[in-house]
Amino acid sequence: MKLYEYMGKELFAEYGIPTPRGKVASSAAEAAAAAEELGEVVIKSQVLSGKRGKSGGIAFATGSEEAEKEAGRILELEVQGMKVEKLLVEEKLAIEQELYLAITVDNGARCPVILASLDGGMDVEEVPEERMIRWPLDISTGLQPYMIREICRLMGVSGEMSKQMLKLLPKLYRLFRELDAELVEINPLASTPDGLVAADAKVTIDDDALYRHPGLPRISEKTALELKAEELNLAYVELGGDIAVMANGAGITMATLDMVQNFGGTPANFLDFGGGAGVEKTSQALELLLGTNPKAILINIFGGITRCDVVADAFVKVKEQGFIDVPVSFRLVGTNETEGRAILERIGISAYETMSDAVKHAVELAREA
Amino acid sequence: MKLYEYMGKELFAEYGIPTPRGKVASSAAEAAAAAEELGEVVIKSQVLSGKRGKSGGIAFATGSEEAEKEAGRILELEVQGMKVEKLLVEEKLAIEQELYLAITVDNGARCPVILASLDGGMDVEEVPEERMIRWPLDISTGLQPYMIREICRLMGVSGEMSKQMLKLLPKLYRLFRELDAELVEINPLASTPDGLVAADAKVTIDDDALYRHPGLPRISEKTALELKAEELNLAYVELGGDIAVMANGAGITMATLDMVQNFGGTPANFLDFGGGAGVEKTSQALELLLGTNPKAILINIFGGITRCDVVADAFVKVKEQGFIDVPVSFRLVGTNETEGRAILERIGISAYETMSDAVKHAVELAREA
Amino acid sequence: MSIYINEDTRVLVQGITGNQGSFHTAQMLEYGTKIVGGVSPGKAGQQVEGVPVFGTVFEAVEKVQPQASILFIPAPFAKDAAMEAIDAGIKVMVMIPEHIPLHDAISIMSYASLNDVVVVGPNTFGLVSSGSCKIGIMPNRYFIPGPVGVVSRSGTLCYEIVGNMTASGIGTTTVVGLGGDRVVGLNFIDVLKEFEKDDDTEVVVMVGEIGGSAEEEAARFISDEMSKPVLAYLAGKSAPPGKRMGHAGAIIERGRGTYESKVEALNAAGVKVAELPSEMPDLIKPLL
Amino acid sequence: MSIYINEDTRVLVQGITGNQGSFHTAQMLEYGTKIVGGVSPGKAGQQVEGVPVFGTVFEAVEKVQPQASILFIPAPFAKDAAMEAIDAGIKVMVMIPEHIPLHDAISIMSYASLNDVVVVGPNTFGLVSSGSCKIGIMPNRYFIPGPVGVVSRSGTLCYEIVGNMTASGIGTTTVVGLGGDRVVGLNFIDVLKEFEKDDDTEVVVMVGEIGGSAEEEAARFISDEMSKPVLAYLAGKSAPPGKRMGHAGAIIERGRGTYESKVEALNAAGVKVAELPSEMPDLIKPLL
Repeated sequence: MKLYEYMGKELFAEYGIPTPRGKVASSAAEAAAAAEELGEVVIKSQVLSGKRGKSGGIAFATGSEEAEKEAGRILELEVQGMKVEKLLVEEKLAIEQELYLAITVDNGARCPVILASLDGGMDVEEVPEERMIRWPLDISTGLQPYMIREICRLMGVSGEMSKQMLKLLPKLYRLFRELDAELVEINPLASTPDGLVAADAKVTIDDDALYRHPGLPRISEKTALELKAEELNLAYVELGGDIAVMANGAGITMATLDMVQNFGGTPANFLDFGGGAGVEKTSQALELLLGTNPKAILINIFGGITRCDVVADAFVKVKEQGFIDVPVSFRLVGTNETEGRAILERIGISAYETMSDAVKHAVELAREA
Repeated sequence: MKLYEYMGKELFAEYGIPTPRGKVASSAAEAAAAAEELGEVVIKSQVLSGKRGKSGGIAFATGSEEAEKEAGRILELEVQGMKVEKLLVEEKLAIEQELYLAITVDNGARCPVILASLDGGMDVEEVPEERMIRWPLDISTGLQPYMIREICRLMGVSGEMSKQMLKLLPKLYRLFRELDAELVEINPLASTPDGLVAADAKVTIDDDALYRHPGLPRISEKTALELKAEELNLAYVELGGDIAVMANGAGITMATLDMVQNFGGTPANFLDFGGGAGVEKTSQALELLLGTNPKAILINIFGGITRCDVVADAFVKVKEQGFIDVPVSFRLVGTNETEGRAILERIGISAYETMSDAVKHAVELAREA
Repeated sequence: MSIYINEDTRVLVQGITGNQGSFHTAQMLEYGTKIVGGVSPGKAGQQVEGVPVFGTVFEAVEKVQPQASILFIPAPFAKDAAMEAIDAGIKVMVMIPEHIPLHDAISIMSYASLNDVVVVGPNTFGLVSSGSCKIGIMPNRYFIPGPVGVVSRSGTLCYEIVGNMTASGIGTTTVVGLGGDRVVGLNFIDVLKEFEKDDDTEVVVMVGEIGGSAEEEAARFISDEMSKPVLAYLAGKSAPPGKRMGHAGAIIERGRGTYESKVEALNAAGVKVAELPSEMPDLIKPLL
Repeated sequence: MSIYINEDTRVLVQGITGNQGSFHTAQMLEYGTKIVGGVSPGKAGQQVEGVPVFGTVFEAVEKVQPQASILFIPAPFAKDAAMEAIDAGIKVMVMIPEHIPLHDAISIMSYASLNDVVVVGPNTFGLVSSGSCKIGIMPNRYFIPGPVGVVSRSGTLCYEIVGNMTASGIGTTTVVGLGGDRVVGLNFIDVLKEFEKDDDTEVVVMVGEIGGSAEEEAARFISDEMSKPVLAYLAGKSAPPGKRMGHAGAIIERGRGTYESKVEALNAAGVKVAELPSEMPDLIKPLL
């Protein structure tokens, strides 16, 4: 779960990481009031995209009049397809140097990694490897002061700035660990006459650990249907085609979509209803499928932890309630396959044995519709 | 640093470990008031000795009158040579079973160890080995719930009691770690109809880590001179003899005492003024030595990190101020020995080369005095 | 010969009294797996499918000496159960649960690697030494002995491919599901190494997907160290970039881990990549 | 042959710019120790006694490849410095500081044993391979080469005994100070094992004290595993029970660790215990 910049900065402030003075504004008037108080300000659209600057979503202003005008303009913007609903109005920092600092997880090494560079800012992805310090951390040892001293040396940071890093980095690591973050990123970490200040904040919390953090806000980038899917704990993405696809397992769902395209069809969605779903969850997944008004439905079940009879049962129940009015191509093999097939036969559906046959049939059904 | 029971219980309460309802009393009247409120009570002398029960320092009372009488009696007691200044007046628990639970450090294994037994109470030291569960902990892994389940199984604890252990033990471990404890001990851990309750509390904090815990009280079992030594960061113990002994290093100080006894003398004290002491600390140590009014002083210096010239210098300074009016036997070898000897020569003292000669001379001096 | 496990491997089921635990205990027993015990705190003394239930892994280790363990434990408690298994001396651990918090997974992997424990998963279907020992949740009938080693990032897709192979009469030596989470135990290279050493394995099939760089790294290893032929299938060719698709590992980051980059790397290492899962048997046959 | 260190050991001094650090750097250089660098955060680029100072241990390892390290670091910062040395690849670490918090010592030992690092101390005078390499703070002139290995729990008392030996013309192979704290790295048995293997060591002298059970455990090891003659001196015969005497290890707990129990255990293992430090040379001579 990505957090908005202003939320990230609230967390930073809670953990004692220096942030600029600032206010959240939802209207041009609020932005003007903030600028009145703060003087020279930067006004930043609060969206989850990384390309705010290039999309015109960031502006500088002096005085409340200019702030009001710029805020009004930004509140009309869509940044990478996302409407701007909030602004962060902050004092303009006297930035002497832009550093980069982040903690994330190195999947391959299976551990947290600190990324740090003297060359922060917009083009941080282009920083040459030797100037981007990577420091893997063993969580049982944690982040120790000596590591920060060495990171500073490798970065080329010394004196007062290294003293500030010694204070700042443990706080950032504590936030990363305590809040189950996947990513905490400060870019730029601004070196100012008053010391290091987090000029931006990107914090991503692990969705699977949200239950441990009831105090955190819940933020979503999803469409209404995707949100409903999330409520149902289903992995769902809209894709815009006309064949609604449902399968059990992310890999086979992707492979099903690939095969639909391979045979000339266009998938309406990605819907992985996971392993071991019961009747209720399966029904809910089916109802979700119908939300995109597809021309055909393709159900691809290879039962392992998922039982074929449960899926067939759920399908029959939803069908009998009259919800399913588009043709269906069903593939059903695996755990309790015989029972599942028998259930479908009762309402006149004979399931395919192979994925290819089922996908081909679905593409035909959509073409004929 | 040992904490009084009531302090340990205050910490327990802070960490969410159940303790009996109770009040601290400094007078019989206060004890009576507490009993008025608590009903049937136990009155416990707050001393640092473990033998309170056997010394009459614990009493039960029903009603404020009896409480006042017993409290008055206990406040007159000396428990193992320590005056009783405070009482803890607590509700009498309905104890069904007395368990034992402690966390301390296993020096040999270099790690914390949990000690747990179903057979707590007065005779816990006699519990057979197989009924006293020892669970060593790697601090990088910490205390995990599964360990507690296994400890419970080994103890023979199950059901509701094991659920309570799962809640209680992590709190005790957190206290142990966060407060730099050398020992946290609950004996007995009382099983009552309301669950497990810490009927007693022994908490010892690592002296060397006290600087990290400015919020903790400072408690001392020491005599006035020992307290002064502590202030000066010197290891000092009074022993009652007539030869004041000072050496650098605990081992050699002990060996010096051993040798004094071996040659028929009686040491007045143990004073290890440590390695690398400067002039000021050495002077203070010398002044401390005179506090026991010895018949002779024995100074045994084998300079390593300690420099002979520094010790000689300090000695001369104190001597010249006229404080040292008893005869001195000096042994001085090691780092900067030549310089040290020269300094002593100037006031007419020729230091011995060997420890044996110096000790023999000191014993003679004391005998002649 | 076999890798990681064999017909003598003594298996423990953690969370045996739950729905999934008891169902798959029956399935594994039917497959022939030597299940020697189960664990379920507070239910010591019970039996599930004739298997004795213990209160802790330590107790099970003391009484029935398991070497491997499979976890059917809800995500919030999986870390504790995994660390218990490691601490108690289990040497191969299969973690079925999904949605284990990332930081918990990191803790588990750190502790496992310290103790030289092989971790399969989490969010895996497990692993099976075909015909002798299944520690997982995959449907029994598709996993028949044969000369092909299979290692997969995804579950059902792997059944699909192994199912196609089985239908064509091609069996497997060992099938390993790496697990779909961001942080998992075994990776492609670990398993490829074992297959390279395993005398019974003649051909290796990799089932990958978009996201991450595991397939690219495997390609480098194959090109440098593997003498046996390797085939692959990759899911996600049609996936729109940047959308999250259930597996955290399927997020395409910074242009790395695309379908194209993986195919290119694998082809360069001499690995043929099947366009459809159903093509796999025909690609395998000429290599046997 | 020698144990732990030898004339080629490259030594780093952590905290080299402090009073003790610079003084003992000079002393060690005078003894012949190969000091290749020092560390003092914020003072990189300086020199102490001609030795280059680096900002971190990692930098020192990169530039001058030390194998051993000696710490002159105030207690509150000792844990960090020790962990840095271990992480940076130092293999023998001598910890001079006293008053290191107990929980810090535990952390250090746990991390050191994970990384197979030999820790001498804390609260030790160090160790010396006589005549070739001194990593410690003991006075140079008493440590001359010879056939006796010495291992001691206390510092100055060890100088006393070695000084007596030196005065009688008896030199040492290696002298190891275990350190006076409750939790230390090397123990008697670790060092006895090395002396048993060391061809140059003919006799071993143990200097123990009351408290703890290290001497009793050593006695068992000597009786079971040692072929070389071992002699001992124990401090604390006259100590009143239960009083704390500077060394936490010298607290007599529950009647264990008394002077009598140690003498008895050692005698039973064939170890002669000297009554006075000055008797040691006469006990050694017949054994050479």
